[in-house]
Amino acid sequence: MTNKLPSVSRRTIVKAGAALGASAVFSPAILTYAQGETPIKIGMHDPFTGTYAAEGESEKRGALMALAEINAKGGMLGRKIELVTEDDAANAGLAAQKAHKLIEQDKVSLLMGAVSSATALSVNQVAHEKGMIYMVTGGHTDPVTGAQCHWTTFRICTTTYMLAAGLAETLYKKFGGKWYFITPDYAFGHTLQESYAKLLKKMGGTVLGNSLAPLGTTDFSSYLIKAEQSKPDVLINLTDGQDLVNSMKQAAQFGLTKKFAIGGGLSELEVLRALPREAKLGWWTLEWYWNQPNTPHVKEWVAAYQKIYTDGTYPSARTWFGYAGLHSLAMGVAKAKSLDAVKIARALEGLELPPEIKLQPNKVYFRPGDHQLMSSEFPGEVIQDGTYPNLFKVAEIVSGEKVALPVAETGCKLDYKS
Amino acid sequence: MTAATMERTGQDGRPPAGKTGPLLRMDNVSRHFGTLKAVDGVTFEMHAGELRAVIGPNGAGKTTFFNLISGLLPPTGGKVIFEGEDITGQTIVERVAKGIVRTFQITEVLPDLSVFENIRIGVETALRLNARPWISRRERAAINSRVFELIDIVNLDGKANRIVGELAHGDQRVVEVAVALSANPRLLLLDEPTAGMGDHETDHMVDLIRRLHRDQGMTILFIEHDMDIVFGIAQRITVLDQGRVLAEGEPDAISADPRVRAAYLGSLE
Amino acid sequence: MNRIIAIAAIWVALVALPWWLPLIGGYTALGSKVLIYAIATMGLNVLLGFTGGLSFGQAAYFGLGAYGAGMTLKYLAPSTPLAILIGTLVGGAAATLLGPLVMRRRGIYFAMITIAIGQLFYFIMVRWNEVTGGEDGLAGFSRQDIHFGPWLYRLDETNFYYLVLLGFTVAVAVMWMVLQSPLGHTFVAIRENRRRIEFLGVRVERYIWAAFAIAGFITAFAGTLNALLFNFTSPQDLHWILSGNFVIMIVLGGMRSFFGPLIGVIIFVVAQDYLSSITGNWMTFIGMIFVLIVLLFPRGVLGILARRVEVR
Amino acid sequence: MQLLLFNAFNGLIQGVFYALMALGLALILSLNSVINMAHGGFLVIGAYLAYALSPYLGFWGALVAGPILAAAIGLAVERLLIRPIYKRTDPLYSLLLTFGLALIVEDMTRTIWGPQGLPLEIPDVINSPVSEVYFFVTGYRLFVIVITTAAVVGLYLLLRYTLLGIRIRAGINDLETTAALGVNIYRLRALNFGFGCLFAGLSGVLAAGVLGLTPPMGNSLIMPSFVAIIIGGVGSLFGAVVGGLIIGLAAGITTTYYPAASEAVIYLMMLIVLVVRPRGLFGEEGLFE
Repeated sequence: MTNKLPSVSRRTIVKAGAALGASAVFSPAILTYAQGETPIKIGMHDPFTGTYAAEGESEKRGALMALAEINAKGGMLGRKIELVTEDDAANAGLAAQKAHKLIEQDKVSLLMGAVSSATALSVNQVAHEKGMIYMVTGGHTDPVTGAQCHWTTFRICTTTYMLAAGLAETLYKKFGGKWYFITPDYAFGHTLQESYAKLLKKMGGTVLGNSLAPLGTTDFSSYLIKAEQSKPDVLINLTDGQDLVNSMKQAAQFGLTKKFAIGGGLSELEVLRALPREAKLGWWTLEWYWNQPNTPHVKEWVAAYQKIYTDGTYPSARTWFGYAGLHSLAMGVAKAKSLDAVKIARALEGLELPPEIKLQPNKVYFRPGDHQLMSSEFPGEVIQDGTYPNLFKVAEIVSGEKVALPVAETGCKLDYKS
Repeated sequence: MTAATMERTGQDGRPPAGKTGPLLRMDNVSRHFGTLKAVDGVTFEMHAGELRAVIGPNGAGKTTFFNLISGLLPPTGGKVIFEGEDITGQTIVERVAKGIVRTFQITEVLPDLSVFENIRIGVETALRLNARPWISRRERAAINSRVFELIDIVNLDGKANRIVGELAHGDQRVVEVAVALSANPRLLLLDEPTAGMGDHETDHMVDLIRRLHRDQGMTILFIEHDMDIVFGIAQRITVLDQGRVLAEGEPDAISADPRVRAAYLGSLE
Repeated sequence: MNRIIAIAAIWVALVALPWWLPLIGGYTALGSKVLIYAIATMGLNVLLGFTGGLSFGQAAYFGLGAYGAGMTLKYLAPSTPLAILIGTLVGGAAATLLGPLVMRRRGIYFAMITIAIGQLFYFIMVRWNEVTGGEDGLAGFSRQDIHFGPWLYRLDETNFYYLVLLGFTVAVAVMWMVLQSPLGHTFVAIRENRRRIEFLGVRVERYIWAAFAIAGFITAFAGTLNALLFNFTSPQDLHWILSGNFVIMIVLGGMRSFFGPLIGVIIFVVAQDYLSSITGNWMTFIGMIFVLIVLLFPRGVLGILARRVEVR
Repeated sequence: MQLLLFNAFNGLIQGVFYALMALGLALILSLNSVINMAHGGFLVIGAYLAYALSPYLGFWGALVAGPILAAAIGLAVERLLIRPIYKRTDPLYSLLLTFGLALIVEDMTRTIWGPQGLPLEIPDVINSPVSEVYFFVTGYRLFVIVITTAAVVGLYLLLRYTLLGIRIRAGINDLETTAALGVNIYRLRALNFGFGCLFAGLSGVLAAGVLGLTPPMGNSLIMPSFVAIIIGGVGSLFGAVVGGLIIGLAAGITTTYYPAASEAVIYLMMLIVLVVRPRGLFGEEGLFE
């Protein structure tokens, strides 16, 4: 089982483990267990290969930080905890298989993970069937805490609707109300686009058009041509990950960034970093940002991260998802004083994250009705000619509570057995 | 032998009695490839029970002639008549069902399968069982005994489980003949049956052809280059030259025919 | 006789799998997945290894079976047997209807036309969001316990494995029967020498169609079980990459041998499951396994034994 | 109307890129009879090596060095791994082997350069729109067209007028006879494999300028390239180029009217070609059946 320990899991983690051992902040307790106590295992599935590998890696780093902190403070219910990570390659079938493996073979007590929405939904099914608490770290699609919500599932990252609502007003006021959309053609994109359109109409603007771009599109020129022809005030680019990199590069090369404002939904530090100089612009929403001068504990946390991960990177929203995800589980267990899933679920409902974990100003808690974490949106603008890590200027930190749909409209009905 | 094969071939492989006239008749048949007249107005008759050779220099149109009989190529002119029925427009499959079965100049076997399996597929096809996704014990026994009967006829006893691709060339050609026999031919067409064989293998094949004719009463038409074989076993010989029939008759008459000597035999060796 | 003993031993081992697999670091769902993929690849191998039709779009029928089963449970009726039946029929019927387009092509053209058809099905499932769940996959259904009159068969993890094992046994028996029959002999003869068998009077294309349809039904059947395994299916279950993986599993194990695909599946699925848990560089190891097997086992792992299976 | 025109034109530009990929694949398929699933891997190798070298050689130096290094690695791979399996007539074994190689390359790339996307900075000279109206015709895209055209013309001249090229063509036509004429076909196939990888590497560097670099970047490009080969006709290098242009054009036009089908359309076209005219536009009957 030692192979599941962070110290030998992967190349980057080798460094991390060494750093953890030497670190003054974290005790090296992670590698040793209290005598006679078997550790509590927590299973994490994330993509470490394929298109979303960078995001998966970030989530894992955050979780490992939380792991060390929790163990330093005595673990869960007095037992040490251990994180077992599995590569799901962003494949839904493989993710479900790995979830079974974690539950049946590794005998984990809790589940967490997901970058791709499809994997979140497939593991959501498995966890519910097995009656195991599942903390979705990064699958954004609405049904996870909406139409397909289960009592076993909680989610850290925000919903697609919240992403849209976080930015729409800012863009409308600043640039005007004629918007053209480029939307990734899958459930995440559709719901996001509908949310934006609804918000725009409410404010009095018009939708000039919407291009559905298949996921994994490498060439966005045809969509950009359509957009240019409609002469919008704002081009809303809702693509994500590598697609966002590609579309922004092409928009910049076409000179469109000088013709109208470009904004969109989700962006990530990993994505902004991969953009070439000329494409680093536009208005986006992050779900967490490392540079929050006025928020307590953030600076310390970033420093702690860099002490462990010495490759010059900064923590991203994904890192925070992994970090907050594991801490939330630990807090839930502590509050429930038990590993019983129903008790943990009840304990997590309404649970508020303390400042040193939430790392943001607003109130952050799990909403009882749909198990969605009410965390903030960070709309803002990409800093032109910015260099990593100074790539983003947060305009506002919008409380999650303000932008989330009311529970009644999410379609979620929690299915506790009475 | 199974009931079905008996029904189609009669007691000893001979065609059912009661039909007169030639078994095969080619009526002024031509096959032109553009300006090349591979076969040009050939009229040809063959009777049941004959053992006939087709000879001719390279490019005389022998293989094309076979292709026209077996249905691999449609003729550009003329008629092919089998047992009094015009089969000119019929496909290979239909002709095989009538009993016109051939072997090829190049060995055509199922190289990765055993001798037994090669012949079995022929037997099963002759029984029209190809589409059957199951098989009963009785049927299997009947098929197997027919396969071993054929193996016995062609003298491959003891080699039933050998992989055909690993057999000597001569044995592979014998397997081909056995597969052709499995289709219960009324007319067996052998395209250069001894091509590429050593002396011993050739003797074996010649013996097989002779026995098929004598013991089974098989009607056989074969193309052959080796004149010792042709004159040794053929009852009649048809000589093709430049797509036409140059001469036809008994071996003695052919070897004495000055035209044949001039056009063909003289230039051969 | 030795064969029968070996097969009986394997089958007993499979029946006992829920007890011994966890002891060597496996889990029941992995056993189910191996058997499901084994059904799919052995079905495909009727076409690929035994008839010589290089299908690179077989995942389409696997996926159609999966969606057929999932949608039956989600929209039609909460019955597991019905879901399996409908899924199998949907995938099998699609293969049967499309067979005439495919059967005339050979070699690389056969491969590409099957890819083309498979990808079209893939895009249908991705785009038809409202019904299929699009890119996110089809969720929101779950396998239902089976009622035999007063008798109830609870489909928990272990019992579902036995359902899969039953399906595997039936599929293997059917395929074995077919391959031992004149139809199976005809398939093999087509693979070996199409021209020869044509000259015996066999209409080859019809039999390629038949092999395509049989492979389609069996992979679709496997697909239905796969949807029920995790109560989930996604367009990735129809993508050409899965089709390619099926072919690779077959070649790994030995495409000329009846049980070769099973070995290939075990190597592929278990190696991926095991290696990806212990090293981040699992892809390199899997890649090296592929390369080494090609270089060291010219006909796949079971290739050496293949002859014994065919000579009967 | 203008929209259609723009999209059609744009599609053609995109097609140029598919053509370049397809050409390398077609070379290897035709002479080496290898269905090279690792073609995307060589693309990645070319792209990442160019990225790694560009700080030292600059963009232009990297543009030359990346593909050449990819070709060199290709030659080594051919010698060590592909050559031993030429005698296996079934193409499935080379497919399995190259698939394994593709996995190794993707994984090694991720291990060395990390999973995150990396930008390949391109010089300002070729990185701005050329005209205000045809804004989508960027300098870089023109540059891609010029480079691709030069590569295709270069290959054409090589095949037409050099001894090596004539031998390659003869080998594609009839390998056995070529060997019987005393040509060392092992060397010929090795060089040809190298050329194929050179084209893959070049595609990689050019793609990186538009798409950036990620370890799995080759995977999404390989299937459209196979489609281009089938539409153009197996065995015809000219056909591969035309096939690439056609699928680009078709995808562009579909985007105008029904964007959801813009990916599916190339498979639909391939299906139609295979049903109606299986040898493709310029292919020979019966090759690789």
